Amino acid sequence: MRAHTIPAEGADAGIDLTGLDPAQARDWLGRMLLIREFESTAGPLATSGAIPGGMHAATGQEAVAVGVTSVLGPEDVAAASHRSHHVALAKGMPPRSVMAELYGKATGCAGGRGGHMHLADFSVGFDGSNGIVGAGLGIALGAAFAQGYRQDGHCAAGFFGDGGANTGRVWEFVNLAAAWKLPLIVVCENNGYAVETPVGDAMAGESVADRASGFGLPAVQVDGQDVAAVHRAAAQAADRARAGEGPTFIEALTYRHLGHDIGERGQYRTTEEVEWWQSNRDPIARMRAALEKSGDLDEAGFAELAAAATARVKDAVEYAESSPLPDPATVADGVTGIPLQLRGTQ
Amino acid sequence: MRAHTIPAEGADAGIDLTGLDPAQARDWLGRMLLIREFESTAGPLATSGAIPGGMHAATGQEAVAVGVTSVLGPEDVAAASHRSHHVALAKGMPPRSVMAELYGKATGCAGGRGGHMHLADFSVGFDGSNGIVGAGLGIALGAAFAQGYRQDGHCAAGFFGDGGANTGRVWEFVNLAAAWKLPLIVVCENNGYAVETPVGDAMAGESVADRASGFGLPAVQVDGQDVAAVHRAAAQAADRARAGEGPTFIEALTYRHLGHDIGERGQYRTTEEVEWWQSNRDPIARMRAALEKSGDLDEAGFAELAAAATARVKDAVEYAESSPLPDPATVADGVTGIPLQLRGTQ
Amino acid sequence: MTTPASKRTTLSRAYRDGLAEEMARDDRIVVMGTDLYERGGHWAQVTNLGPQFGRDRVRNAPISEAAMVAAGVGAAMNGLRPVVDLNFLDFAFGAMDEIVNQAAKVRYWWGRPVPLVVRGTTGFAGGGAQHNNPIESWFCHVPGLLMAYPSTPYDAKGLIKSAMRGEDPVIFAMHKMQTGARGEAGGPDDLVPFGQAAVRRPGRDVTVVTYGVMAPKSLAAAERLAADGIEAEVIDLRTLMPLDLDTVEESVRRTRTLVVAAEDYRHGGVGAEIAAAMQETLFRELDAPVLRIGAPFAPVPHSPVLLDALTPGADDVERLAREVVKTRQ
Amino acid sequence: MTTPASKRTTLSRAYRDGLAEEMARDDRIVVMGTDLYERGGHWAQVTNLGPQFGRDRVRNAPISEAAMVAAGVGAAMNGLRPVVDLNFLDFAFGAMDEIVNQAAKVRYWWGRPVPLVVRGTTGFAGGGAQHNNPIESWFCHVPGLLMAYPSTPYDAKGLIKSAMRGEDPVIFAMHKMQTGARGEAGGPDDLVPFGQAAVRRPGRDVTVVTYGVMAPKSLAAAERLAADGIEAEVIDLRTLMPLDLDTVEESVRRTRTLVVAAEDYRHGGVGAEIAAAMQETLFRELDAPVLRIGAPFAPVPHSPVLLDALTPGADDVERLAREVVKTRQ
Ligand SMILES: Cc1ncc(C[n+]2csc(CCOP(=O)(O)OP(=O)(O)O)c2C)c(N)n1
Ligand SMILES: Cc1ncc(C[n+]2csc(CCOP(=O)(O)OP(=O)(O)O)c2C)c(N)n1
Ligand SMILES: [Mg+2]
Ligand SMILES: [Mg+2]
Repeated sequence: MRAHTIPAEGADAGIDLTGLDPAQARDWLGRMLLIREFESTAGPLATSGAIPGGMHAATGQEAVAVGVTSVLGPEDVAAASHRSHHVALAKGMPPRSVMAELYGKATGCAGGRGGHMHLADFSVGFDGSNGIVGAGLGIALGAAFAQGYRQDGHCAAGFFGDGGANTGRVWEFVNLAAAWKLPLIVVCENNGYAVETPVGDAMAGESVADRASGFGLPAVQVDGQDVAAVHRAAAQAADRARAGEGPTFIEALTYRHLGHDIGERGQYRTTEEVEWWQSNRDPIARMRAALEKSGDLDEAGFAELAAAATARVKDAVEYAESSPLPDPATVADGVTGIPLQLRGTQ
Repeated sequence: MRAHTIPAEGADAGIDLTGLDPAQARDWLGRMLLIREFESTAGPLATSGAIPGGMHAATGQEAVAVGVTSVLGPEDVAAASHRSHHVALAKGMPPRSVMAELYGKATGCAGGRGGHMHLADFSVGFDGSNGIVGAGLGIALGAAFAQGYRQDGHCAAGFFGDGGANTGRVWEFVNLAAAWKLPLIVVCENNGYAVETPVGDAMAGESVADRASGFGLPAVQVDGQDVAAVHRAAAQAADRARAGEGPTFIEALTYRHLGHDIGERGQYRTTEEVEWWQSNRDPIARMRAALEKSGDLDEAGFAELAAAATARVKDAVEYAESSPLPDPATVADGVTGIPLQLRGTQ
Repeated sequence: MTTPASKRTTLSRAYRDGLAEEMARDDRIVVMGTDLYERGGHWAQVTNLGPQFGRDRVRNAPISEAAMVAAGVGAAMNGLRPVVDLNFLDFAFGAMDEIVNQAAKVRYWWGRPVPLVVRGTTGFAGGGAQHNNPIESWFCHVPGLLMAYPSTPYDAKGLIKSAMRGEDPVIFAMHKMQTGARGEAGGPDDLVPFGQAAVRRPGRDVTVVTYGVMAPKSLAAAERLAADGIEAEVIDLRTLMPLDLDTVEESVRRTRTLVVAAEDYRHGGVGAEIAAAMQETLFRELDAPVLRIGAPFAPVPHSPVLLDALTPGADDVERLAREVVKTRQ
Repeated sequence: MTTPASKRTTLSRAYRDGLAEEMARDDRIVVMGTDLYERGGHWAQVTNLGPQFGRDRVRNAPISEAAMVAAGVGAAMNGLRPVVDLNFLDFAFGAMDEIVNQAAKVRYWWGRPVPLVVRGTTGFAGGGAQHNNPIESWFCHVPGLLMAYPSTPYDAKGLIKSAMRGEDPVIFAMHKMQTGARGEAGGPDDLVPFGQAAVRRPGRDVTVVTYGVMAPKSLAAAERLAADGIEAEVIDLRTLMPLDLDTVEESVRRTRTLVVAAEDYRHGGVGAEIAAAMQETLFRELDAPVLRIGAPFAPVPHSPVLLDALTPGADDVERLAREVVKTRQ
């Protein structure tokens, strides 16, 4: 498979805003800023130990989450991978409940039981991050099955990475969705690496999208650093899904600006490569530039969006820090709906 | 996926013998006859209970096994599925040891421990049938890994069915083989049905071969009822493998003349369809006709091959029937190489 | 407990009838698996449900256990009550992450119920080692799962009905050799609760706790013991999670002896937990060690003579019951 | 037993050194897994082996656990001695069929050795429920597998060396919190045999049998008990299959009491088998019931306060040891 490196020099970084409502476009930019701010804040907190355990930052991949969820309502479902803060926030989870979960606090979305790989909020249709590579797509598959069964006009989006495209479960899920024409949007966030393994070392073939098309569903590759392009692909996919025409596969070419996890110090990619993506294909800078060019955003407008993001994340941290810890005595509560009648407390 | 039905009327059933050594071609016919005779004999013995448990007959699929194994030597490996008598015999397993295993006798290839889904003979490079759909390919993958590691010029063939093409493991195996350029021949015996499920109900997409090509290896579809065509495709694949160029995917379109298992009485396919395949695409009749047409076989020659097959299978039955049962006291012997120090015999 | 609707039937038919009754009253129930619609499954467990409920509710699936179970989990999180029918419970190996890391954990994290049933036929029979793995103890070691293992038509029906009205992921095991086991089944309102063992036969001399195919074998042993004046109390657990140790304890307090009879490997099976727990609770009350019946530790062989040698029988129950009774004297 | 080459090191480094020594003497050994070559694995378990042995022998694999293990099984059947490194043992869920239905059964059917090691880091730590499943008891319930669970650098090195020279498929578990556990490691010829427990501390009053991370915790408890004049004998099993019950039995015959200390869920863990087996064998010799330490039955939580509440500690060992000693008096 083609290595995931720097596109040909001079490739256009401009974003086509044709047909977009400027207010909506600004909203996307705001959401991307929120995600960026969240990751920039949470990362160091995880490094310092304030947030226990590590985390996988999605910095750089904001446009994929925002673009895909831009076509989903609260009754549409998204489910994602181990790297999912962006999807959770884009789908509408309150930063407070995400941050508190990272902190392991009782007010977190899982009461502190889950951690950063186990975020969910059913009221906004976010059916969960997932620590198992490829597994989030399976949850979305099931959501789509329920939606298709009810023919309720809703759809589900499942996210996974390029590394996930090597797991058997992902292709079982894609096959079942295609065979049963489920209202599923399959989203592969191809950020070029699975931990330290370049996509080309792990997969042969043309592209993930090409691989997917053999499973009998439309499969497209989009620029994952262009929120408008992702939005358009997702809109088509959602239309297909809602019309009962079955699933669509979207391979979004993206890049993570930071390490696989907080604290990573790998040597598997060059500083030039990272900097190229940061400088030339930053989804936020590109969208900002496009909106400024089209006259739909000025400096003050951007500052306002940025300030709002900063404020919300600051609030989330304060909330998380001042929240109570879960009660240790509850550790084995609520494992099942009926009592398990076990013996031996210890 | 295209339903697996009767080809367009008038499609040519002739077999192209160009470039084949007549002696070799007759040998293939003999092998196919042996398989046919084996299945025709064992089936009723299973129905009557002389052979305990059921069995999956490969009647109709002889050419796939004989064509693929025709390019393999004893140090090349084959591993197969739950439907594998044909591969086992084509790879060179003595009918005696296969039949005795079906009978559950001590002289069977697994000492009666395995049964018809667990045949193997390492001296001829048959690394096992497999009761788990898709799993035989994994064993062949591992054999190919070892061969590739040693660069010994050998290769491995793994067989599975159209139903197996829906399992995740098959695509993990294919992906790994392609990524690592292993000397593997991936053989999908597409006989149109997985138990009672038509291939078109279970898979979307163009064809299994098309699906495979997305994994970055050459993938071809061949007429699985034409032993010469299978042989040519396998020869190319083996050449690639031995030259270190990596795996090849072969989808062989074939048909099982009998039910999924002995005793099946499903209504999932029409009598016409079954009869069409039996009458128009029988791999044995076609090869016989081609050899007679080319003057490489006469009635007596055919009768001789058929008689040899009959004699070998008869001998196998006699051998199996007169063989001793395994000693019940040995039931838990040889589970591991070191003693497990377990307590409590019962 | 049985209503007038009770009738003699088989275990697999009773399961099917229970499922059909629940499907009729709750259209959130869907069943998926390979070869269900026409064939009715490989164990006649859903015969005719296809035509009765249609292709939307009785879905033939591609051979992709991970996808089926994942679809079941996601659908259960989103308002359906799916039954994933694996035909053979062994095929759960291909969906283990989906069962253990997904289905079982969702409620713990997010309080979201996962009303999913994963059904499979299991237990020793012909078919070889890959189709006969005893794995019930695995599922009993996973917090978040329930585990049913009915031994009678009545329980198969009553337990599937309870499972379909519950909120938890359930592994539903049925023994191959009991597919055609005959008996009464309950009516539409005869639910069997999870976590409530059944005393199949009262007795004062020795308690035999069992489940699945060993339940009838234990009863047969009890008959033979009774001929010699030894009265065994036979307790059928019916569900292995929850595990009704209260009923066992109460019985052992009377009999002062216990034999655990399972077909599963003796080493490390559910019987180990029962023995360990009972010696803890009843150390001073036990007149003899808790003995366990279970298979020798080997893959399941094909040859019937070997399979017989591996499979625990009524003889084994009888022998160990006599042994504990003798120890006491 | 240690040769002059012994030196203080860590558990993961000792594992690596043992593997490296075996790779140097046997070129049939290959290691595969994700992120091994450059990163050295997620637990520093193969640091620098990549550069040392080259890309052919230390293979970065795509994320495809079933494929890795299947490749390992097939290669082991064909002359190699592969190590499949899963990084986290939990990822075995994605390769369960390959482990249970393939690796474990080949020898039983065909007498063909499958010298395969599947290594994974396990045990409770941060990372959440999907990365901390205790599943050692599962593998101990599968005929055909061996199971190593070293608690010291010496054993990690000695056991991987034995595994690489053996003929059986081995599940090789290492506890997350012991990745950096310090201690001596043996030299090139210091193999630790499977199925031989180590008496870590002699004692006359109570036997504590343990493994993995609970071994040091049990030793800490023993120190505290000793301060009160209670001498605990601490036995580290080192391998769970084979399970060296002879050493345990011999000890319990002297101490007449037994506590089993595992981190795994108390319900249905390996401790259940040990308790069940010992009360069978030593019914008349035991002065108190066999007590078990293990985690409450819940998925592993993220929040450190909850994780602490779930994780058994030295306190628990101390408490139960005192309890059995008191029961006896
Ligand atoms: C089944 C499974 N195998 C391995 C892992 C360990 N792991 C966690 S993330 C990861 C890399 C995933 O790469 P990719 O899918 O490309 O996602 P990305 O991290 O790039 O977002 C790996 C190997 C896992 N969590 N699950
Ligand atoms: C993982 C797994 N799932 C289900 C089965 C049950 N099963 C045995 S054979 C079979 C159908 C296989 O169909 P196909 O792969 O097309 O092979 P064919 O029988 O047509 O030769 C099924 C579902 C199995 N053995 N393994
Ligand atoms: Mg990636
Ligand atoms: Mg088929």
